[in-house]
Amino acid sequence: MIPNLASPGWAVALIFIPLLGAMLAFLLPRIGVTLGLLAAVLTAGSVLPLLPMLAAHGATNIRIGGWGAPLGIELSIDGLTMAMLAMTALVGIAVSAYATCYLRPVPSRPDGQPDLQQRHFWPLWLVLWAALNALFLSSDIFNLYVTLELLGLAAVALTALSGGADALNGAMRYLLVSLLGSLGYLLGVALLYHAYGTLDLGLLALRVGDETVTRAALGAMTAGLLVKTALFPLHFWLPPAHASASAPVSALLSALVVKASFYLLLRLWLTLFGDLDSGLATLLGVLGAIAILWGSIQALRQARLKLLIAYSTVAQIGYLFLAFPLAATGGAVVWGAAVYLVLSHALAKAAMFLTAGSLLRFGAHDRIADLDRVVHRLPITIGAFTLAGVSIMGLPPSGGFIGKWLLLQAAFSQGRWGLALVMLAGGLLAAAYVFKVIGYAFTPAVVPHQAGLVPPTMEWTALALGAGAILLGFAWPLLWPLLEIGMPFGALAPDPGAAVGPWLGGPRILAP
Amino acid sequence: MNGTFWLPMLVLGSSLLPGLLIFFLAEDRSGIRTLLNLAGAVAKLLAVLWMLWGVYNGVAYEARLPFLPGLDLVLRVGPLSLLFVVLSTGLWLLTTIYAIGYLERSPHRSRFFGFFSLCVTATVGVAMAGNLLTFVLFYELLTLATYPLVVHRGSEAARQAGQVYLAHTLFGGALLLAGTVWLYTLTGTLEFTPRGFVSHLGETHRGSLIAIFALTVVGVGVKAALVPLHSWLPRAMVAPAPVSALLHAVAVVKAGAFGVVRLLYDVFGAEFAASLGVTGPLAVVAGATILYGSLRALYQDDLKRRLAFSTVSQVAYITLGVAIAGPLATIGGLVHLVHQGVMKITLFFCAGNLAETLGIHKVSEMCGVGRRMPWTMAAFTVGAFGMIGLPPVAGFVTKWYLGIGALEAGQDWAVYVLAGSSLLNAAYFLPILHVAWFRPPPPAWPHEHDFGPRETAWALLLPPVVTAILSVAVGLFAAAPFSPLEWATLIAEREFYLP
Amino acid sequence: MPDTRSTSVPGTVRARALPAGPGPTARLILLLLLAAVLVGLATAVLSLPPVAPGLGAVVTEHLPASGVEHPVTAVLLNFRGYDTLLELAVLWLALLAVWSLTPAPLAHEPTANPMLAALNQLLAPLMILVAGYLLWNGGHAPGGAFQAGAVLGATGVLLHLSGRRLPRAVDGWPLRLALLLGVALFSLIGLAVMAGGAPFLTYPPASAGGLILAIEAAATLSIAATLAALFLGGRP
Amino acid sequence: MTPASLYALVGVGLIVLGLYALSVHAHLLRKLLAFNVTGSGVFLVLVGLARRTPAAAADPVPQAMVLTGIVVAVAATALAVVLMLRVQATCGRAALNDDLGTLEPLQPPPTPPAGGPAASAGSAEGAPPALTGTTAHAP
Amino acid sequence: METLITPGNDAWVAVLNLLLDGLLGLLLLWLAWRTLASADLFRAIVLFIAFGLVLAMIWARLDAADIALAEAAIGAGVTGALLLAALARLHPDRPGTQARPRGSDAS
Repeated sequence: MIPNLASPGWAVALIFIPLLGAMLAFLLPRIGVTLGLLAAVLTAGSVLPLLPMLAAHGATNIRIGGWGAPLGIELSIDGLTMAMLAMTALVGIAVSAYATCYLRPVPSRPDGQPDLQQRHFWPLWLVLWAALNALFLSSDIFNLYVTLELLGLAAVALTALSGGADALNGAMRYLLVSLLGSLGYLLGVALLYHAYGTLDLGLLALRVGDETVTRAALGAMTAGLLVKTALFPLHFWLPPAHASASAPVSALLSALVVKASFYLLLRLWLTLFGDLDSGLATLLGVLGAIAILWGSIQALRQARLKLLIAYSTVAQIGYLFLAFPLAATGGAVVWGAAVYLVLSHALAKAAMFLTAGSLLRFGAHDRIADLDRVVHRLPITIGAFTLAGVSIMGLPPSGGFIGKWLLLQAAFSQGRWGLALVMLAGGLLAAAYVFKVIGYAFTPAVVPHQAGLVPPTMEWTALALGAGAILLGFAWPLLWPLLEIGMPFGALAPDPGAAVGPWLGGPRILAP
Repeated sequence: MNGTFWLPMLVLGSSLLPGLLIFFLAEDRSGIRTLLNLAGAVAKLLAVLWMLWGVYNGVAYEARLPFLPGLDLVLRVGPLSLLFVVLSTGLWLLTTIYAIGYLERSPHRSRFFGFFSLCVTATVGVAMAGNLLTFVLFYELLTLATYPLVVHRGSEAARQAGQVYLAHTLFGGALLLAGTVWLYTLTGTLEFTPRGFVSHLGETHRGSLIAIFALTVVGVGVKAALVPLHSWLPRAMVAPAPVSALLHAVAVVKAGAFGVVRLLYDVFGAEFAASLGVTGPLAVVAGATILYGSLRALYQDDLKRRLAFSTVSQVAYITLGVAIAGPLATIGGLVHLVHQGVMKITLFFCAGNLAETLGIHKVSEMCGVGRRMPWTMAAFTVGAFGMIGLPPVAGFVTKWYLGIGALEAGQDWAVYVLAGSSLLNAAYFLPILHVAWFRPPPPAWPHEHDFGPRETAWALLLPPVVTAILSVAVGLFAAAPFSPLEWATLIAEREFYLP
Repeated sequence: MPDTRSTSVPGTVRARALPAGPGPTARLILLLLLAAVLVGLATAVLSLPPVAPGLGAVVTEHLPASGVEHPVTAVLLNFRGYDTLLELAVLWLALLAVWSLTPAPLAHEPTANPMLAALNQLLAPLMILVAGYLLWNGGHAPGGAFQAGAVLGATGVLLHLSGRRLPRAVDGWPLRLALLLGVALFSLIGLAVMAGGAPFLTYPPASAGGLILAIEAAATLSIAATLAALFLGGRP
Repeated sequence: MTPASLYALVGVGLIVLGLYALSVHAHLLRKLLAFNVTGSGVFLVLVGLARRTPAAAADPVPQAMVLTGIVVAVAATALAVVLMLRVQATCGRAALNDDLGTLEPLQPPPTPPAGGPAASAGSAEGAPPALTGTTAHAP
Repeated sequence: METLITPGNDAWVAVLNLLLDGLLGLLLLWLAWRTLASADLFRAIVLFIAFGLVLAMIWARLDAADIALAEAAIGAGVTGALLLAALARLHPDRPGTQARPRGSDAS
């Protein structure tokens, strides 16, 4: 069989291009930056061929080592995986471009070696990217544990890279929390393996029943993953870690890493634990609601921009968990809304942190009250922040609006007034803290200070991500058929032969 | 077929595209900026007139874009939407000329004109929205586009005003969104249909329909500056004059009033709303707003704040006319949409002229200004007479139709409200005229700019004079075929009271 | 950011007392919570059927095709080889993270401790022999890359403690290459196999044993280097 | 209490012990010990439950999983140790500090331009950051 | 190490095995508790190494020879060494292992 590159097997390239890139960048630090950027471009590019392949074959499984489900490990690609891979590629390529300028401080080292941060950022970031892609692709629960661990350690190392007391403290707490979460997840894996004799998600979905061991596994795995997703009671580690890391790293943490554990929880819920009528769905909904209110109020109280954005992440994660109680009767569209919120939050939050980085480079501080007339000294940065803010607030025409509209629709049709009220209040509170920042962008600071130089690539990458979050608002008719490939939200496990969504019929844009 | 698709998009794009381009223009390229602005305005006016002729002959213009499962973004141009589109397009052309003159030396003009064009795009979008979802989308876009203009000066006061403005409008937007989604879950469609698409629900959902009406009307009422929700308008006067003129007197406030009209006629249907018993309270609130606005205007020494409170009361005429829901009252309400726009913009232009040329902001400083700037004050006087409701000027036509409509619908109290408010209008406009014309001018004006032979720059003088002439023309030739009154009667016949 | 990482003894900031632990009520809540976890897990564990379906039978059925006799090594390097590859990546990542955090604190000068030096003379060759045996033995008996790597790593630590330093020439990229060897070789073999159209990591049955041994050898070397470097605690 | 799941129960006991110690002790080294104990507990559950298979074919898959787990645990512990030393070097104690977030940012507030560029992040002569002054408790 | 529970074995050996497993389990739990609750850090680490060795024995009892080797070499050996080195670096002014005043850094 001639090695045709379009065969699904080559999805593995998504994991090994960044991994090998990281190794090369580690081996030859002097040219680490160029190698890193090249690997980033290649990885982002290798997501594209998957799209037509997915459209042609529908959801596909790749048998690593040729051994097949019970014995070997399988990777699976369906609509949900594709969306997550595309999200990671988009945010990844933007942050990579941003990092090339952000991390090169003024006096580079005399002996020509790139600065310490610059040298280690690229290998760590590429390993993180490989771990993300591996996690999205894998459909074997123990393999997911190893990717979770790889992801956690890489994220901690990146957080600690900026070296300040805050960053190291945040990184330490993040490491402990991340390891604890992974162990909780592993305990769940152990229980499931010994109850049903297999590690593959597809087979487990057919064998899982409503026994006490499944509930214990559900409890352990959910607890572990909630710690890593920083849902309300377990969110204490997120703001210090995300705020003290350097700007491109906090963008990666808030936009991608937190979403990976949410994706995993969603995947487990859809395939294994969905129809267990445990009260967990309502519990997650309640915690999500509290997270929205508490996170937004905390964000409003912050005096520093990066802490404000970090608390905004805590609030927006609350929105994602509202989908659990609503989807019980709401059906696949509610899950579609949750995924849509994940995608638009990733783009918007990454844009926000990148703008925070530009403002930090511009004024050497990120105190909101002292943003000295940045609206016309850095128009593109504030424009990006506003576009991202529109999506975070859920105002039309952004992706956040689509997610919020569909969740509101489910809440109203199921008569859950409380959730609807929380969503609206969350939107208003988000508007309060976003416009608090934009308002101060117009006014002069108490003590005017002269400006640092902000390279244009930093501003334009942030604007591109912000515009992406807005364009998502119009992309639902394009993305929904893609998300439905392989029926990830259907009750059945993703079977390869699933009928392909009307995606093949071609998008109906501006039909005259 | 595609002609009817591309025209609405052209109307939308003719201000969106120049707006986006202007954002990236350097500050000193004023030539290109003016060209872009005027080209956009003229193109939009031509497209609108083309559609005016088309709609008059019964052509249906519609553009549809898939947006959500089962919901599309729809731009549909009917007689009602055209009324508002013509108003905002015409006045946008005049205000652009005015703004170019007004902002001659001030900084950040690219940013200003960029957002200015986005505002008009949103206003035209609100007017042409074919269903409630598109309406909500452009309604929120209008908030986002006007905020930077309110905060344009960059002072702490401007920021505070901006925060108040946002608190109100975003709160309204959230309520409107909640009502819209709730309605969609009940009816399954949001398309504007002439006699409302809610009546088939009947008694079963009476409670929730009333709640939805309350949510959506309050959401829209914030921008229509109905009494409890009006306090953002006077504070938004901190914005530069062109912003106060076009946006806070015409575009934003009218979007709110237009929203009330859409809700009452195209969502709930006049009869069904009356049967729900919601039009009564709405009429009372409108009446209260009329009186309250006029009363507050009496005590404002700052000219623009007085005009702002006058706007609060005048816009409530539209809501009153529509809430009374008789055919004649509806015509009165609809036609006031145009009349109030034309008259109020004249007043704001004159206020801007006074501020820009002589540095006058307060009524007490306006002694003898008539001698110094006769043309401006003449336009101001015409506008003031219109507001009071003296016959030749447009205001009289509205009050006449509202009065007859109220009597026809048996709502006698409305006539007393109208009479009372006319008196109050006179009470706060005539002193201004008296001070301006019959008082000796002070030795020196606060800080006078010399604009050469004419009293002020031509770009500042031309617009108010033109709008003053328009106010009189609309009043005199009310019966002419394409006049606002005729068009309002056509709307009433076609859309609201089908035979 | 100011480079507060001084290479001197790290105590640049005055020591501070430990924060107080949780109060009595907090401990009570904690105990209750943990009691619930204990009971939950215990019932779950006890509720499992006495005889488990396990994958043991499937493994033994496919063992001959795996190119190795010992089932655990077969699972580790063939059936679930992808896990092991990622695990080697985790180990390398940990090292990368440690190196990104801090340069190695000044390793205390070689303490002229004759006892340790003498002990090393004896132990080092012995441990290398044991490591080699474990590596070779992994194919058909308990043993394999990790255990051999650990023993070899321990040897490295002992040599470091007794004052021997890596020669300057090896310190640069050769060390980095040794650290990478395990993951790099495993990935490259996995990808090379795909050229023949087979899915990722499908060893051709004939040369499976040889390939696994090569991977094990490379893994042992890089695990040993990584564990020793981790013990050092920073960039050399 | 069949002998088969005896070790699994011991594992559960270890997990609970580890979790208790992890949340009670403030010193980071003790937290690391607790983490390792919890990890061993989970591994014990993983292999302890495997003992229920018929004795002839001992199930190798859990053993492979635990081997991977042990190596991952070592890697995590090594990283945690170095991070702990760095935290102690910069924050003065080998424990988590919650009050850092409210600290004034490292560089001094923007002095008027005449006072030299305030924009440079932190004074160059490497003076220890503002930590020493603000949160010095009695040692 | 002959297999544990085979039908042919008589009850006496089964009880013996149960006793041995019980004892090892209890020893492990006791060691864990002592490690986590001991006042002095150095003592805690040494107990942790002992814990690792007992755990290695339990792996052997569970027919997991590979894990026993790995646990002994990596779990007890490398981790123990790492922690001891960390302890030494934590208090550079108080070198090495001589007993420190009790409770110097007790929780």
